[in-house]
Amino acid sequence: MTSERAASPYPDSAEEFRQRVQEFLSAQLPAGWNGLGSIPTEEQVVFIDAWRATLHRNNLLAVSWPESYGGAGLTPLDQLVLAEEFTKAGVPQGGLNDNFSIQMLGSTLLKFGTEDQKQYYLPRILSKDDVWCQGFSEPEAGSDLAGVRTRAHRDGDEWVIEGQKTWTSYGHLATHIFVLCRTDPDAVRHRGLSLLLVKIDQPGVTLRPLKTLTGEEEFNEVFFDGARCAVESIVGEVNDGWRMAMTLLGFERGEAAATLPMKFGQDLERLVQLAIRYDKAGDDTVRQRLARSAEGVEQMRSMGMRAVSQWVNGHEIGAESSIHKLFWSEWLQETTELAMDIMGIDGIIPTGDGLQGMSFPAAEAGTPNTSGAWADYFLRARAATIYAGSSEIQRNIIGERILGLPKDAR
Amino acid sequence: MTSERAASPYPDSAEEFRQRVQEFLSAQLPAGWNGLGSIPTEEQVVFIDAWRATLHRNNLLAVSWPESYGGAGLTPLDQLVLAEEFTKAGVPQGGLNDNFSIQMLGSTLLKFGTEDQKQYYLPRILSKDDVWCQGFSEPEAGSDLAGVRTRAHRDGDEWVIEGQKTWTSYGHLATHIFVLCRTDPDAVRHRGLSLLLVKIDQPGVTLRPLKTLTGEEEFNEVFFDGARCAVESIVGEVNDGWRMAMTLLGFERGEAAATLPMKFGQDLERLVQLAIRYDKAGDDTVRQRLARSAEGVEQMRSMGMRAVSQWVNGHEIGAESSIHKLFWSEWLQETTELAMDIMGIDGIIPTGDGLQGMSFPAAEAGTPNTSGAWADYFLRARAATIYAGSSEIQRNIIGERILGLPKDAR
Amino acid sequence: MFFELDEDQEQLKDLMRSFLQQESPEHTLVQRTENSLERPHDVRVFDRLCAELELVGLAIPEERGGSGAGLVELFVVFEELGRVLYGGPLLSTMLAAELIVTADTEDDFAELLGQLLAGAVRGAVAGLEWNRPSGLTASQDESGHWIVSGVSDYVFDGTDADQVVLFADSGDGVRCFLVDQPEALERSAREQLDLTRPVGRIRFDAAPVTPIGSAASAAGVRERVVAVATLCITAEQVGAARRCLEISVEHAASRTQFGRAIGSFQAVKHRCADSAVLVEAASATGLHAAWALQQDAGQQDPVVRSAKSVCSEASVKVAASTIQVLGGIGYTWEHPAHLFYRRAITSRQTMGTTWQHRDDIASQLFARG
Amino acid sequence: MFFELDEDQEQLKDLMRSFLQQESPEHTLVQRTENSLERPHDVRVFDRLCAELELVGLAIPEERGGSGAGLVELFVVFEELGRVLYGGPLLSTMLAAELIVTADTEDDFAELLGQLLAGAVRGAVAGLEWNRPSGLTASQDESGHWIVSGVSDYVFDGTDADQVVLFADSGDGVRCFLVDQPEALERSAREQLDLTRPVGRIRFDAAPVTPIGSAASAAGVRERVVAVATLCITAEQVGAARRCLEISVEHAASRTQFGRAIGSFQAVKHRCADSAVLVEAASATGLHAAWALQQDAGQQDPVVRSAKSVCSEASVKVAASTIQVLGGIGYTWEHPAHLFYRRAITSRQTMGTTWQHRDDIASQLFARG
Repeated sequence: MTSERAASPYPDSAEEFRQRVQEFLSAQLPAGWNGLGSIPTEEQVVFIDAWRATLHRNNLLAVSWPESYGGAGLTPLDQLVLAEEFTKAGVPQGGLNDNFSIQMLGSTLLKFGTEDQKQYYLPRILSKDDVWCQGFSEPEAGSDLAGVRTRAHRDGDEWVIEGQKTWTSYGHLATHIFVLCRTDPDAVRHRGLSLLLVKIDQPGVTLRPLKTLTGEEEFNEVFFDGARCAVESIVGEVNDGWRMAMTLLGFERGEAAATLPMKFGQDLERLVQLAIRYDKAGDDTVRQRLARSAEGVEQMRSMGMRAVSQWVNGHEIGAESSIHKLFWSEWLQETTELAMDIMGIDGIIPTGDGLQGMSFPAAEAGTPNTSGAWADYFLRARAATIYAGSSEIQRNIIGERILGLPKDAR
Repeated sequence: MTSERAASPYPDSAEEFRQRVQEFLSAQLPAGWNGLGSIPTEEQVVFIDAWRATLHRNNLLAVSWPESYGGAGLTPLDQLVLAEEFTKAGVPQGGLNDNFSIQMLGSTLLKFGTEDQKQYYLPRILSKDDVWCQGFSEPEAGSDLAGVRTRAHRDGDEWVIEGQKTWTSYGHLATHIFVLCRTDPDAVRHRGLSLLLVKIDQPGVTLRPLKTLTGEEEFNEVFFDGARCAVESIVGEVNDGWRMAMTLLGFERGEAAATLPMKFGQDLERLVQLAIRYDKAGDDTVRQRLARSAEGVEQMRSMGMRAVSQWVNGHEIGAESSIHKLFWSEWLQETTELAMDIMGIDGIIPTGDGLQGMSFPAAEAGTPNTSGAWADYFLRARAATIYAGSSEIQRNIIGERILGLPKDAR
Repeated sequence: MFFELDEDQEQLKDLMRSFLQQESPEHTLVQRTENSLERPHDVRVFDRLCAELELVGLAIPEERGGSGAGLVELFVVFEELGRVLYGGPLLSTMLAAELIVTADTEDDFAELLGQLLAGAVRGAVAGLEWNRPSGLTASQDESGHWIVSGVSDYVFDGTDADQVVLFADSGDGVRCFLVDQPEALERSAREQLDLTRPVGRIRFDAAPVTPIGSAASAAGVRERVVAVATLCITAEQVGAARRCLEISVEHAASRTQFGRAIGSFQAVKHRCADSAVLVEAASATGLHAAWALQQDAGQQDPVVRSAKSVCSEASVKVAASTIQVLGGIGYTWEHPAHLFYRRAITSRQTMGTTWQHRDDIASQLFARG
Repeated sequence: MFFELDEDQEQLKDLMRSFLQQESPEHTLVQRTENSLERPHDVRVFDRLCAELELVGLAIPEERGGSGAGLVELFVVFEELGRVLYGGPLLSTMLAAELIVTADTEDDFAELLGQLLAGAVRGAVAGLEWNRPSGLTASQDESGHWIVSGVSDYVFDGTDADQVVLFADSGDGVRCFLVDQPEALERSAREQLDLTRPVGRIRFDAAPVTPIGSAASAAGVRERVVAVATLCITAEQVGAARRCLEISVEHAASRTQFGRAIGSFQAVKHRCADSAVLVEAASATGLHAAWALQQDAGQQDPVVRSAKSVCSEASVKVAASTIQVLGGIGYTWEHPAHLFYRRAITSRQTMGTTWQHRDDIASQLFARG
């Protein structure tokens, strides 16, 4: 830890790869590219499509997959370097649904799928023939995922599915959905669940957009009313779906521990400019809060470095990711609230370009430094302590899995 | 609520009584009296003794008791006025143990005691022949009072007591202790408890001082090893001690809702002077935090006015007292922390007179405005969220009794 | 005794509660907000609030055509209005009437006042700022007629009001005016975070105006109108916070996860308890401010200031907490929680920000100290 | 890869942990603190830390007699020292050695340095302030000998140190000096909130001193010594916070109330979880600061500043939280929780307050922006 040179804590081989990524980016990105955050939502969709195709052509789409299945087979360290450079440049690592298609489902199939499934699904994911979304949360099973009620029963060679899912991101862009459902009605809670692979375009599946409090339609409710899939469209064994689901959710991007703080660092820089614009550089309260925000970035960066070091060295990022989640979600709420206070009356009559695209959880590079964008960001930040495991759930995980405290009484 | 005159929200009769109290105080207090907080701890003990005797002579000691038992028989409104004037003047309403002797035990005996008990104990309390302390908390029964383990069994005409109590304030000044103990070993939790009246000066009772983190010896541990009391030395029925204890603890001084904010208002005034002395009147961070502290006083005052209005009108102050407790304990921690920050390095090398006497929970009028006193106050404030029902317990009470939320799973 | 609502006040509260439950029910709030044609107020509701409940004149003396009630009653009414996020022109019309009653000692504007009290004319007050310049300047043209120029950035009901009164700086201090031709003003609606109360920007370009009241009294009039406006916002904040707490508690008591009502988990229970403390403290402080302002109009600043700062913080925290308790549901457009949150955030910056109020409180502390 | 302790560093940590567990056990901490004769450090422990573990010279280059390890190693050591609230003269002696090594490029003070490294002589550094004037002024008397006057208010081990080095303002900038007759100085112990580390006030009344190193390099020396001192305090804060968290968790897991371990209640569990977040963030930030300072001594301010501010906040919050989790037990003198709290409060004001560090961070942000 003490012997690396000051400029970079990375080994030379990683720096060489970084060089290649930078060259790739400057060759592929349009002149004057300012980051995804700088282009309007509608254009983003077009750009992301084209960019995904570029990545596919250059074999940079599924960086963690082995080359034999069309992946890039990068080492974790190179994945990290790639992610850092993409983040700096403000470009995504794939299409909108690839977090579900490649990262979650693809990785899970690689681990638990049959050879037939791998041969069939993985190429179709890369080619975008299949686009996946997630069918986990339900109206009555939010924090308590083991309480899913959607059920599937066998009918000959098929599973027949009845129930409802919600909070399905980009469901309207997907062709398929992986569905956690109850296949053994007599088993309790997380026993008796299975993970099924279901086509969306069929009579038994209905999608309804779910507007968020900012008025955006990123999410969907998905209704299953006699939807069907073949018996072999299951990941893992029947009634082993809980393990599959936990595996799937566990495929977090290890490099996010490094890239998320980078994005928040960009937020901080915009915020400093905002404070200057609103003539608050001499305002003591703003100075103290801004410094606290900067310390937050520094803390996330340090924790991120520690986490990716472990990840690169082959350790999984475990329950510590709950610490990171809790930290950044609170940081984001505090920091966007500071922005609102800096803007005063302008914050409540926001003008200028808003936050473009979905850019969740953090704003993309190039996000406009307007009251409109900050007000959007401020509102969206309320979701940060709710989605992907609420803060209450995260604190339970930290208390029980990291600190070893006894479970809640039930 | 709208028709009273501006200067006072009190009826004329109360203002006339206030006049009389003020005359009493100016007649009885030494010239140049600056409040209890201004005299050293050792002198306080002497003063309080003498002052208690003065109150006793003037029939102002047990203001809420009926005159037939030696009390003052004041209406709640007059009790309130008296308390306000005493608070302003910085004098106590009785001796150190009278909160236990008069307020708690005396009031409980008036309600549930036999006529014999009232005739015997009440005069002895007033005359200071008997001085009481409290035997409720135990090492293993803090927040969970129903978990007391101290037990008593009958031996002929006597109860024999075995066990340990702790956090007994002023136990070393007391002659007697009321003890909550388990008289039915087979009954669970709060069933099977009794409230016994026990003499301290006997072989089976041992006191050990318990030093607090500030180094003071206000508290005691009390060990019972075959201690005895007569069978009739019981409040209420055998095994009805839980109801007795809850009644006893429920005799809060209703007027404290008004006088505590007055004391905190005095703290605020000292704090303003402190900030001026440390040249922080122009420091924006200090200004904002000080204003927040002032708002806290305003909030406590307003809640206090609401509470005493109800109390004066004959309603008991119920679970709202948990709201007040939670509020002031957090206010006190925040405000004393602000004082520490104002003093900077002086706060960690405190000098000058410290906080005198026990003055809990709030400092007395006349408390020196020194770094020594603030540092003491700051340390003591840590107890505020623990003693007399921790903040966790208060939040449970508010959640369950005021908001009607379901109980914790057990 | 002296700090509980009396029977009449309790009745007024019950009346408001049941009227608004019927006329402005929460379950249609989101839908009404979306329907921009009648967004966000309902003409019929406004008419009934004025004509039947006579709320514009509630705190206006009987000899001027009001009901002669006090600021405590006004607080009670606006607390209930805040509870349903009412955003119609009652506040603006009431403030316009308050301005006229306070400034117009000669009763020169009795007719306009009567129309405002009846709700026949909707009023708005421009140049109404706590602790900031009005943004408007008044001068006399050659013929001696007063004209006003400048921009008033944030006027309650500024776009649609029938009549506009205003405060403007006249060279030697502030003065009160009535705009002669309100239809000729350049007005624009502002898109704001709060979706439930329309505000407008009004540009004055040498707009002819008529003075209301004397130059000598105008500063006092502004102080009064600012204090009353702030008090009403504060009351709304209390009402909204209390309703948010109720929503949280209802959800926590009924929603089950892990086989238990989530309100039995301390994380949720204690969150609700903290909100209850905020609501109780805000409510007591707000009501105390109304009472104190009523008692002693000369000492209005400090208590109203504290109340605004306290209630702003409470309403924002409780609304945010409600979204958290509701979880995903609280993040949907369909649930009104976000409307409460938007209103809370917006009201916090209105009639003096918390920072401004605290800075003033500090100045008073040090001046006294 | 690049941000985990390597094997040697892990070994160093384990060594410190087991040494201190034996020599400075927590269960005797309160008693040792009360025993004012040897309070608060133990001569034998100091001797062993110096002679056996050679910690004074840990981060000093081998060619100057040190072990040549880095600041990460120093951080590891002081984290362990903070864990047991060690308050002996190691820090002050190490800083005195650091001053001499950095300033004394000619090796004029090799003998003194050797004594310090061996722990044979206890050193202290006066005039060591982050971001404030040293409080000391140096001038030359007629014979050209340097003398120092002024008061240094808060000197680690200031009362008992055998030798005193210092920073003083010399007219044209800061310079480093060694006090010629330390036994002649007017020194007094300070009663402080922290009961575990002695500090002293030293009054210099034209005290004769000898310069160490050149005038040109002195500002850089001070920057370095201040940064190292701050880093050590930061490391102590991390260690203390981590230990407080452990104490909380141990108690929460074993203490039962209402028939359950209190750690199964979310109020307690989530409090511990919040402390765990603070500890993890503080530890990562502190270690990162050590690493960054090691890598690039020129860029030391910003990272050390952030780390100090972050770790101060964490250590105070976690110590306060520990008292709350412990309940009544935490409020007793007998339990060491209050010693951790007192140390945390004190360290927060030492080597730059949080307010000062944040103000400087803001200046840097705006200068960069």
